[in-house]
Amino acid sequence: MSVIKEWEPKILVFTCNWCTYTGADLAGLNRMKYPENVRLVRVPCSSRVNPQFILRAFMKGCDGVLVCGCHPGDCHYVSGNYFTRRRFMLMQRLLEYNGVDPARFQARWISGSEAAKFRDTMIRVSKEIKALGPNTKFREDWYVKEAIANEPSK
Amino acid sequence: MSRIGVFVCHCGSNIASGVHIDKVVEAAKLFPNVVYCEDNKYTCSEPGQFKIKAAIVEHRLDRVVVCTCSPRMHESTFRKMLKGTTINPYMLEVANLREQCSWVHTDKDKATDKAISLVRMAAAKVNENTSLFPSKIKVTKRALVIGGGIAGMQTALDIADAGHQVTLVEREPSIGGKMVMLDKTFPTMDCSACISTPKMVECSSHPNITIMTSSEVEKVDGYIGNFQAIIRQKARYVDHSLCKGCSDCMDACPVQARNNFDLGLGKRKAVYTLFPQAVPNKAVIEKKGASPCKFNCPAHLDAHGYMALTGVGRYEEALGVVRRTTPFAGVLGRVCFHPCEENCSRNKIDQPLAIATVKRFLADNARKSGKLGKIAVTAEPKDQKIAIIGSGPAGLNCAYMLALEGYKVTVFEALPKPGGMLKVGIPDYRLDKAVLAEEIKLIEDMGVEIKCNTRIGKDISFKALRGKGYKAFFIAIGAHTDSKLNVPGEDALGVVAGVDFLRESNLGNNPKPGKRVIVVGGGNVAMDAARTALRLGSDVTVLYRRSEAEMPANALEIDHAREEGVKFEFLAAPMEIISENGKLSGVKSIRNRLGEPDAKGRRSPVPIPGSEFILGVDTLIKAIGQKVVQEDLTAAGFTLYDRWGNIAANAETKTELADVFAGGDAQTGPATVIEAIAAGNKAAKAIMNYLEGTELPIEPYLMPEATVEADELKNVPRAARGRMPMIPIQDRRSTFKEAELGFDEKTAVAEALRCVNCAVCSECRACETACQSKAILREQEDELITQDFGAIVVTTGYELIDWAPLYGEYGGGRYPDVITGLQFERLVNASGPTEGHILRPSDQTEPKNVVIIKCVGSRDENKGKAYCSRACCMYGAKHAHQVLDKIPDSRCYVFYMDVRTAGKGYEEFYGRTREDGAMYLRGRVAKIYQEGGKLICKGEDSLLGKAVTVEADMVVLETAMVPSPGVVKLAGILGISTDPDKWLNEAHPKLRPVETNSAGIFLAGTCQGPKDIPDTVAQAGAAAAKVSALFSNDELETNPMISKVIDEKCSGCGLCVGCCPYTAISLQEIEERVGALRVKRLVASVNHALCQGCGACAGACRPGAIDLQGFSNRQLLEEVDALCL
Amino acid sequence: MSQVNEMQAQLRKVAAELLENDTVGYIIGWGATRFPDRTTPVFIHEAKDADKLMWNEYCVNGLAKYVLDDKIKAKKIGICIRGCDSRAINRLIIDNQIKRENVYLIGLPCEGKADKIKCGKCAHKNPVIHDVLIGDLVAETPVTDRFKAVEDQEKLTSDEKHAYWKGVYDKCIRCFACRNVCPVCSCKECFADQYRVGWQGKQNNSTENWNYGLTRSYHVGDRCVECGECERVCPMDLPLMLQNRKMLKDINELFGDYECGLSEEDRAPILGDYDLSDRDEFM
Amino acid sequence: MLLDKKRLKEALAILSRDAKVLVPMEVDGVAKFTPWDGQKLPSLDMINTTLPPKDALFPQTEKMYNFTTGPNAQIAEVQGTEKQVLFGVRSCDARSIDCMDKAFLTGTFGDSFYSKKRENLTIIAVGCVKTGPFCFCDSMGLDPSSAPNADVQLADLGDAYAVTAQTERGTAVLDQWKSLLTEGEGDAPKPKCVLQVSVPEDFPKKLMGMFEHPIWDEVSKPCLGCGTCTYVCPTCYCFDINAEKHGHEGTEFRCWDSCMFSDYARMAGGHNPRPSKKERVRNRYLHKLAYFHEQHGQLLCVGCGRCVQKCPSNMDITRFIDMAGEAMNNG
Repeated sequence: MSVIKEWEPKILVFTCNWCTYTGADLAGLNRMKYPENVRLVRVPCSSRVNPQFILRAFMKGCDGVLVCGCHPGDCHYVSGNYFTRRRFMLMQRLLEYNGVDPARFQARWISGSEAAKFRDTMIRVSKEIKALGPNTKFREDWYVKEAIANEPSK
Repeated sequence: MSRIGVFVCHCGSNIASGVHIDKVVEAAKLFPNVVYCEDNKYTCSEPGQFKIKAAIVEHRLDRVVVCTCSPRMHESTFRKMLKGTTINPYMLEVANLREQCSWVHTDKDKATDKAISLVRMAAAKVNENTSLFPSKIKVTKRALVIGGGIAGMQTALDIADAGHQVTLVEREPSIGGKMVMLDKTFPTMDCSACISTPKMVECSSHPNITIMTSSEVEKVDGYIGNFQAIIRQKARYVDHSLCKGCSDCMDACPVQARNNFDLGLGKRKAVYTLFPQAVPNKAVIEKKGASPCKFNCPAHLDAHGYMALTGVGRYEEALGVVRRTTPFAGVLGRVCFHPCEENCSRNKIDQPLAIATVKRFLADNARKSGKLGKIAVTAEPKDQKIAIIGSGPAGLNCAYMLALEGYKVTVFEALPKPGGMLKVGIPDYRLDKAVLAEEIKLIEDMGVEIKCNTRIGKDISFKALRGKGYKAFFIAIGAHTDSKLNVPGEDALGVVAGVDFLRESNLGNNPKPGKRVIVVGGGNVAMDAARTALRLGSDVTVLYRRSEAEMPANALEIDHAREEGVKFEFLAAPMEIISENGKLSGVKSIRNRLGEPDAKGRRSPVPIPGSEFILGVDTLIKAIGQKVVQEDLTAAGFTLYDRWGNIAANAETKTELADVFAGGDAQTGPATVIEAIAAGNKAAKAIMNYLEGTELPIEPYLMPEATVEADELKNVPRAARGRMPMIPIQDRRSTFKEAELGFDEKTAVAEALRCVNCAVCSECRACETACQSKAILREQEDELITQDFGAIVVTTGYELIDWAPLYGEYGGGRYPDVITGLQFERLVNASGPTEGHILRPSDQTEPKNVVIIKCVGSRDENKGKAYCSRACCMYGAKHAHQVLDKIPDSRCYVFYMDVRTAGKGYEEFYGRTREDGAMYLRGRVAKIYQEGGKLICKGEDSLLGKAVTVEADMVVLETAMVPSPGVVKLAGILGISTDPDKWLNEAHPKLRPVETNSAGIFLAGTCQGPKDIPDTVAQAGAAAAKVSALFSNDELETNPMISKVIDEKCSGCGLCVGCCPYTAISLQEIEERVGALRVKRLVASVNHALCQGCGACAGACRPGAIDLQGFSNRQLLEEVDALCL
Repeated sequence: MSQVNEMQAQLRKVAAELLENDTVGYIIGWGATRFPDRTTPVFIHEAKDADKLMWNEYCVNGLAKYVLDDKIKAKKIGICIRGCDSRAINRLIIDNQIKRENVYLIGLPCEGKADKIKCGKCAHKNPVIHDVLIGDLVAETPVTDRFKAVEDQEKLTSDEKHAYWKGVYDKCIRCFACRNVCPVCSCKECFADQYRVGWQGKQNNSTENWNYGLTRSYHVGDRCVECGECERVCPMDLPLMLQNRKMLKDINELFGDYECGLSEEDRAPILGDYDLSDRDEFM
Repeated sequence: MLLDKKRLKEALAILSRDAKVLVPMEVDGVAKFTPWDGQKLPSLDMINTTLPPKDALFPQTEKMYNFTTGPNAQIAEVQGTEKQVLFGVRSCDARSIDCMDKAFLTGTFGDSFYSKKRENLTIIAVGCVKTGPFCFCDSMGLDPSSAPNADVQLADLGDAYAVTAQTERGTAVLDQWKSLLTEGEGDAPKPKCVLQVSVPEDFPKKLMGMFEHPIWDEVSKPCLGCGTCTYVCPTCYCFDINAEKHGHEGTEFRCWDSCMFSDYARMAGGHNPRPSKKERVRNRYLHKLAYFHEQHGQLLCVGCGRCVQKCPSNMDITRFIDMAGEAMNNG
């Protein structure tokens, strides 16, 4: 029996250990439901996320990336998310300028108590990415099995 | 190749019911480098852990993935478990299959796919893990507590009681802080001092506590467990090891200074203890520097000192202060050009103090009462003989100083009388020569021999004097010859030199000037000559080439000359002296205009062509400058002159001959009496250094100038300068009687009391005399003390907002009876300025109607601060209660925004206050103005919606708390942060309220934000507990999941330094090989004790040269890659 | 003699003096090539060679980066700088790559060179820092179209933008000339050379090139001194400043007027700093 | 034989039937050899393409093996070589293929990836009628109007090309074109390069003797260490082998490397025998002008002038040759 699986996006969510990851755990404790296609990568602080991680994810075929951290003023490490804010405000614009649909890369502040916000955000982002379809623009075809033949001559 | 073991947990059915565990296990077995995979019912249980340990051994695993609940739950459990195995605890990753998979998804197949993906990510990450090892840092078990208020005292006591050393640093001279200023504490109405002074005493007597008052933290280096602080012990000018706290010095001190402890409501002395129960109970002297009068005096006479003593009627002591510098009080009081007065701070608000005239009063008063006395020489007599050439003010003062030290001094004077220019230059109507003679006699009485009619070069020579055993010489022959006009006909009969003319007159030789006298020049000699000629019956005109504004003579001298009838021709210069038969007949002059300013800023005269005019004249007196007579010295074998013809000597009065010194006009060219005195004093010290082989300072001890800004004087009552009485004008025109009569006692005292005490301490040194322990250290300097600490607690407290500039509508500080809550505390305090009676500051009457206004500066974003100051509602109620309690028939109105009484017993207290009769009106007071001794408060009762006017006798403003001044600087020193209102930031508002973001630095009390005493004390205890916990170990283990720099990749750009909230990163120089060369360059370096592992630096570093261990770039990129599969 | 020739003569005289009196160890400037319309960086060590220094409209190359080649800096390095080079030097000082006292800056006010693309949006023709000035300061002309091209680009649709940049990065050969000439690119080891870490694959294709180009513009974006050297050196003539100026434009809009390298003590680079009042879009 | 220029498209169409025909064209501002689109005439008037034709034989990135890891590990050589025709190649680029042939195909080890492509390549050269400002091929011993190693040589006669087959494969091309060709011949212009470099006798050998000469310090200083000269060079053939993994699957590939990159010679452990640009520039010039000559008897520089034109610092190999010659003359 072969079932044609519906296409599911791959969504990467960077979460800081102290707020959003905790919020996600709380969503679990409350048995809140959200799509399976989001995967969390835990980092100590959203400021740990190097914007190049996001580029890497897109190249490797990720369909959407989200960076989440504590609300401004609540950073466990005092000021980390202020750096996050600047980095990703600029990176997001740069990506958009380069043709990345803004929905594919987003940032959100979700605290440890905002389980519902976490769930709602995951549901909404997942829906948005699904509507956009697979990331083809920035995926490196290299990694796609079918495109194993040599690159066309330059 | 690594060997990864994957352990999948069912968590009972928690995971197993949502995820196909078997599929996960099968998939995981195929992941790169996974050599073993198994599932467990409960991995976290003891059997589960045992199975992992067994698998590690059996399959030679070197890293582990546990697929279970959230790592926030059990990551540390598994790390601990690994401690007992061959694997480093950090070779572990946890895949969160419960909270973030089985519990949140409904489709079991999809959840399984996700679970596989999560495990793959964890396996990919763990493959890049490295073994990490915590490092140890040593802990210095001594705490530094900054701020000696109730928070600081409590913290210090709690830490000390736990057995650790504490240094308690307080900026003020006593610990105690704000709490001891309060009268009662709400809601229990305990006496504040009664509960806080025992804490102070306990601190001072605790063996583990070192109190450093009058001290501030200057610099802090290091990190948790290992801070190094530099503490500035400010000069207190009292040796606290000797001070007994007896208050003799305070009794002796003549200065009335603002009592800051009473918030300006009372006075205290310049030497003081902060309050009677101060700890330590030792006196300190408040010195802001040298008062401008002293600072700007060439001889640095202690003008402030004798003014202060005069003000309290201690004239003899005051005269003694003058005589520390010179015996010429009477002379200087008459003739000094008093730069002290020019620089008096009162110039900024009204008129300067008549310092010179007060000095004259001191001398005249002593003469009149026969108390001029003798000046005692207490020093041991010394054998060395010193010769002084010239008995002017420089020579005589030098003789005086040397005599005071016991030297044998002979003064040689060419003229028949001693005194130099004082005698032969200054006319009698300015200086009664009897005064001069008496003051010279003071010197002679000290054993100084003055030989008149003995001219150097003629009667004596250096050689001969050396032969007679003189060991040192001071040349102070003055400048007694005139400068030439350099115009044709200058040699005519009837052209005389000003100095010669005055000398003749002063020696009683009665010169006879002609009817028409012209004096050329604009200096004091010109004025003296003009006024002398006037008194000799001549018609006198002064010819000056610039305008009056440029005249070098004293303005007062010019005024007096003009009053007496001297005429002036400004902007005119002689061109030619016209003679008839060799006899002077006229002077041809030319008009000038003022040109561009010269190098000194004085506008030079430019002749106007064709403006020549001729004045008829019988006697022309040249007074355009004096020069040194060189002939006599040359004859005596001394030939060292500078290019102006003055004797060449350096700033220390030394000439090129080791035993010859020179000073006064002879060295500087014509100058003033006080400058000559300064030179004489310097020479005396230089000679002593020469004779004794010492290198003591030549100049008197002098602190930097204490300047007072006009703004600081705005509340000083205005008072006119004492008027100088003079003899009738007709006597001034015709006789040589002293024109100025001097002050009487009443005027002198009133004048002295106008002093605003710029430097606070007047340096009268009465305390030195009074102190039997000899504890006064007049020249003490700040001391820097370096000490190591393991922890720091900041307890710098608060200050009240400076409301005056913000609330012009409340009078902006102009109404004395509008006071702050803290001032009210002092008024109502039994040890306060009114001994506990509530009296209006303006007239010391009891107010019947008192208005209390809350939220002044608080909750008022437009004027003050947005925040609530928390304590004011309660102490506002307390003040209302105290007014109603202490003043019979009084009424008290409280204007409020809200009443906040969150605290045990607080609401009840507020209720009682209302029952007492306090009238609470909701609304702000819009305006206060004074009308007939009442303060009219206009406001609104917003509950009734109508305007309210209250006629108050006194208004109490419950003003906002703001952080203690200097806290921003301190935060910078400590590397901790402040919020926009400058309150210090705690590490976490809920969970880490007494910690800062810098490990090892803690907070307590109001430095963190407004709070009341119970909260402050609770925080103090909390901070102490944190410190004690830190000190309970000899070493600290640091978190190894911190940043690490890869030197080869680091370019030292410093981007990471600014990203670190813990100042854990610094740039350090390293040396490395480049080809054959060794090159030094900067790279970032992480302090492992300070780094908290946030990774902000790693997220910023462009080349990835700084990386976060445990969340490294490789690890995260692998995790990302695995996610995308 | 024309203004330019006068300056060249003065430059040679000053250079000779600096070398003669040992103020500097050598001087970096522009010298002749075989082609009249091209110059090349020259390194003058002796006063007698000072006449090899050129100053004309073909002195296009940025020179600042050469200062980094000298690891020892036994003596001061003399370097000819125009406005753009001076900002580059400041940048290197701010980034701790050189010390001010190790360079002697020979300022040359510049009216723009033959490369109109590089010099077209120049807002600082005069050196903003120098030790000696050759010639007179020239009038600065305000730049009104600093972000014009970026604005035009922003108006495109997402697909158009992607198509545009894909075309650009299809052409890139990853020769790294843009990076190597850039005074802002002072990393010891560029992320793009760290194949083993995974920032960048070594394979050349438009996605990898895009990754390189986008990352580079992000890395330099908050510190770019707008010298235009990257664009000048690109053998494929790619519009690199169009990428770099995007971030500068955003910084200007988000964080206030921003130009880099105008003094030795610039404000902290935008990404190394923060402000509580920064706009928050991530609620 | 003559090929009327009007029939060029037909000629290309014939070639396109069983091969990918690469022609010089400016695409998006970059002149390079690009697959003929069947429509546009190739830009045979341009002197030289920006990028050389070496990509046809030696792509910038070339997949070599696909592999899988894990329990069922496999490895497979990447297949898929097609016939290619390089049309409109200049003498310099034709010579560069000769150089690469020597590098890749001689000696004990033949590069199979290169040789497969080479076997399937037909070179149709066209003689230059004029030279560009950076051309100096005749100084390097080439004739701008003749490429001896091409399969077919075209000579531009104005309206037509004189067509000469130089190899068997060339004869086959002429066969294919039979219907288009007419009898005849003519003299094409014989241009000389404007840029003349005097290469002293025994230059390679003498240059090798100058390894420690101060000249390297001087010439290397302007170098930025970028890869432009090597990437636009038709004869630079250095490559680096890397693998990209994606889970269990992966690809091994090679891609151009540049000896001018600072990390080019760096070994595992960080030691770099060519730590500064002096060593790197020396290595490149010596390789072009001496080492290769020593091994293969010819210079590795074909005088195309691309590096001279494109160097961001305007470094100039011709100037170096002159300077080195001068230094040799001065002993």
